[in-house]
Amino acid sequence: MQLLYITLALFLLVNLAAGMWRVLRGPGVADRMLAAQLFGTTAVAILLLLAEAAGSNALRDAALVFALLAAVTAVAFVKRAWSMQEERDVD
Amino acid sequence: MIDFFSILLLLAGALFFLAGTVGLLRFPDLYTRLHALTKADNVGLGLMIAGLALQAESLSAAGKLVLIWGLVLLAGASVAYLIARGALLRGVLPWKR
Amino acid sequence: MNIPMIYALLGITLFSVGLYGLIVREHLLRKILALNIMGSGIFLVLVALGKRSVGDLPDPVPHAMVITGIVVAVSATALALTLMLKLVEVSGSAVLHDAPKERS
Amino acid sequence: MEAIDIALGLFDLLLVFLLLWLAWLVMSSEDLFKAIVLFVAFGLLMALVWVRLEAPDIALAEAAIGAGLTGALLMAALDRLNAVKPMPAAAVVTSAKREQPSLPSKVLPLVALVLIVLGLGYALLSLPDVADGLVPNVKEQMAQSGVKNPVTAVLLNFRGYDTLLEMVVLLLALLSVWSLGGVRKLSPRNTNPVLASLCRVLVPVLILVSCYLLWVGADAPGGAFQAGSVLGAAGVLLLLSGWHVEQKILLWPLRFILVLGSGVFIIIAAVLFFTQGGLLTYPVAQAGWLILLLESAATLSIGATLAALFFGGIPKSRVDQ
Repeated sequence: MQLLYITLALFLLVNLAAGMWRVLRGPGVADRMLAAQLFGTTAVAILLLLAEAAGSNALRDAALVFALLAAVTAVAFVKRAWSMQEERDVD
Repeated sequence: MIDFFSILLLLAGALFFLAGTVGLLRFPDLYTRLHALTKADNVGLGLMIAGLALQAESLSAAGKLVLIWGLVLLAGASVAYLIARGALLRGVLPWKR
Repeated sequence: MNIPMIYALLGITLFSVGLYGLIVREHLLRKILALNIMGSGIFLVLVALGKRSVGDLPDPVPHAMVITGIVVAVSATALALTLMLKLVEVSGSAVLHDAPKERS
Repeated sequence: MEAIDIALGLFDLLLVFLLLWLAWLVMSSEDLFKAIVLFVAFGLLMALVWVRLEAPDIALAEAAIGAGLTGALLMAALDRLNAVKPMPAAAVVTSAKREQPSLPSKVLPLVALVLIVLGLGYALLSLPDVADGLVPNVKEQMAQSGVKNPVTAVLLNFRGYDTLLEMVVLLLALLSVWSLGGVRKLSPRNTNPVLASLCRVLVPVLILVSCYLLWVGADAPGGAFQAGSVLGAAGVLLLLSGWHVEQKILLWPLRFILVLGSGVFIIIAAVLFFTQGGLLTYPVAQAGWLILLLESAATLSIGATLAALFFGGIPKSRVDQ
C-alpha cells in the first residue's frame, strides 16, 4: 500500500506539472487562476496520500487548511485582481 | 478485500485527475476548461478520499477526510460559478465550433 | 548526498534566483516577490540543516524560527506593498529611479 | 534500493525541479498577474516540501499563509496598482526613454548568481553530516515545558521572548501600514448570493479550524501562528464579501484585539519577572495553562492583524455616522 500511495502522489505531481502549461499559456487571466485552482485540489490529494503513507494526522490538518484557503485566494482573485477591462493580457 | 476496494478507488481517482488535467490542457475555452476541472478533479478527489477513508484508523479520521472533500466541493462549486459569471460579465465569449 | 541536502541546495539556489530578480527586475512588485522567494530559500536551508540530527525528531528550533519567519514575511510583504502603492500614488511610477531629478 | 525509495526520490526531484522552474518564471515572466499566480503555486509546493522535510508545523503555516493570504494580499495590491495608475501613456514613455540594458549588465548578474550558488553550495556541503543542534537541550527540558509538541515548547516557552517580540513586529507593521494607507472605507455590501452562502459556511468552519489548531498545538502540530493565520483568512474572506461592521467596533474593540497578544505577553512576562526572577520563566505546574492563555491572545491578535494588513488602511465603516 505504501508504494501505491507514493506512486499516486508522484503521478499527481506530474499532473500538476502538466497544468503549469496552462498557467504559462493563459490566454486570459481567468485561465491562469483556474490552473492555480487545479493545483489546490491536486495538492490536497497529494497531502492526503502522503499523510496516509506516513500515518500522520497532522498532514490531514494541513490538507484541511489547504482546502479552506484555496477558496480565499480564488475569491480574492474574482473580487479584486480581475479588473473589468479584462482579457487585456493576451500573449 | 478492503485493500482491494481501496486500490480500485484510488486508481479510479487518479484517472479522474488525469482527465481533469487533459481537459484543462486541451479544451478550447474558459468555460469548457472550468467544466473539466471542477467536475473531474472533485470526483477524483472524492474517489481518492473514499479509498483512503477505507484505510483510516478511526471513524474520526475518516470523518475528517469526508469533511475535507465536502469543503473542497463547496469551494470548488462556488468558485467555478464566480469565475464563469465574472467571465460572462466581462464579455468572454463561449467557444463555438 | 541525502534528501535533506538536496533541499538545502534547492534553498540556496532559490535564494540566488530571488537575489538575481531583486537586482535585475525594475518593477517594485517583482522585487517584493523576489524578496519572498529569497526568504523561502533561507527557510529551506534552515529546516533542511535541522534535519541532520541523529534522533527520531528533527531539530524543532529551526522549525519554530521558520514559523515565526513566515508570519513576519507576510506582514513585511503587506507593508512593502503599501509602501509601493504610496510611491505610485506620489510619483506615478512603480519603478525606483536612480536620481530624484529624473522625476519629471 | 527499494521501489518505494525510488518513487520518493523521483517525487523529491520533480518537486525540486518544479520549485526552481516556478521561481525562475516568477522572476522572468513579463505579466505581473502571471507572476503572482505562479508565486501562489510556488507557495503551494513549498508546503509539500515542508511535509517531505518532516516539518508539519511549518506545512500548516505555509498552507495558510503561502498558499492563501500572500496570494490574496498580492492580488489586492495589483488591483490597487491598476486603480491608482490608469495612465499607461506615462509608463510607456518612461520605459521607452530607458535605453536597452547593455550586455554586461545582463550577463554580470547571472555570473554573480552562479558564483553565489557555487560558494554557498560549497559551504553547505562542507558542513558535518550529523549535527544535533539544540535537540538534546530541547529533549532535556521538554518535561518542564507544559506542552508535548516540541515546536510549541520552543515558540512559547524556551524562546518565548522571540514570540513576544514577533507580536510587536506584527503590530509595528500594521501601524506603518495604517500611517501610510490612510483611512479607507469598507467595500460595499456584496450582492452575489453564491459568494454570500460560501462565506456563511466557510467562515464558521475557518473559525472552528482555527480553534482546533490552537487547542491541538499543545501536543501535535498546530499552535497560535497557524490558528491566527486561519483566523486571518476568515477575516479576509469577510472583507472580500463586503462585511458590514459598525464604526464603534472598528474603533476601540478592534484596537483592543490588535494589542491583546502583545499586551497579555508583556503583562505575563512582567509578572513572572518579579515573581519567578526571569522573563517568561513559567513555574512548571502552571506552564500549560499560561501557554494556552498566551496562545489564545496571540491567535486573536495575529488573526485581526493579518486581516487588517490585508485591508491596507485604517478601516472605516461605510455608513457615515
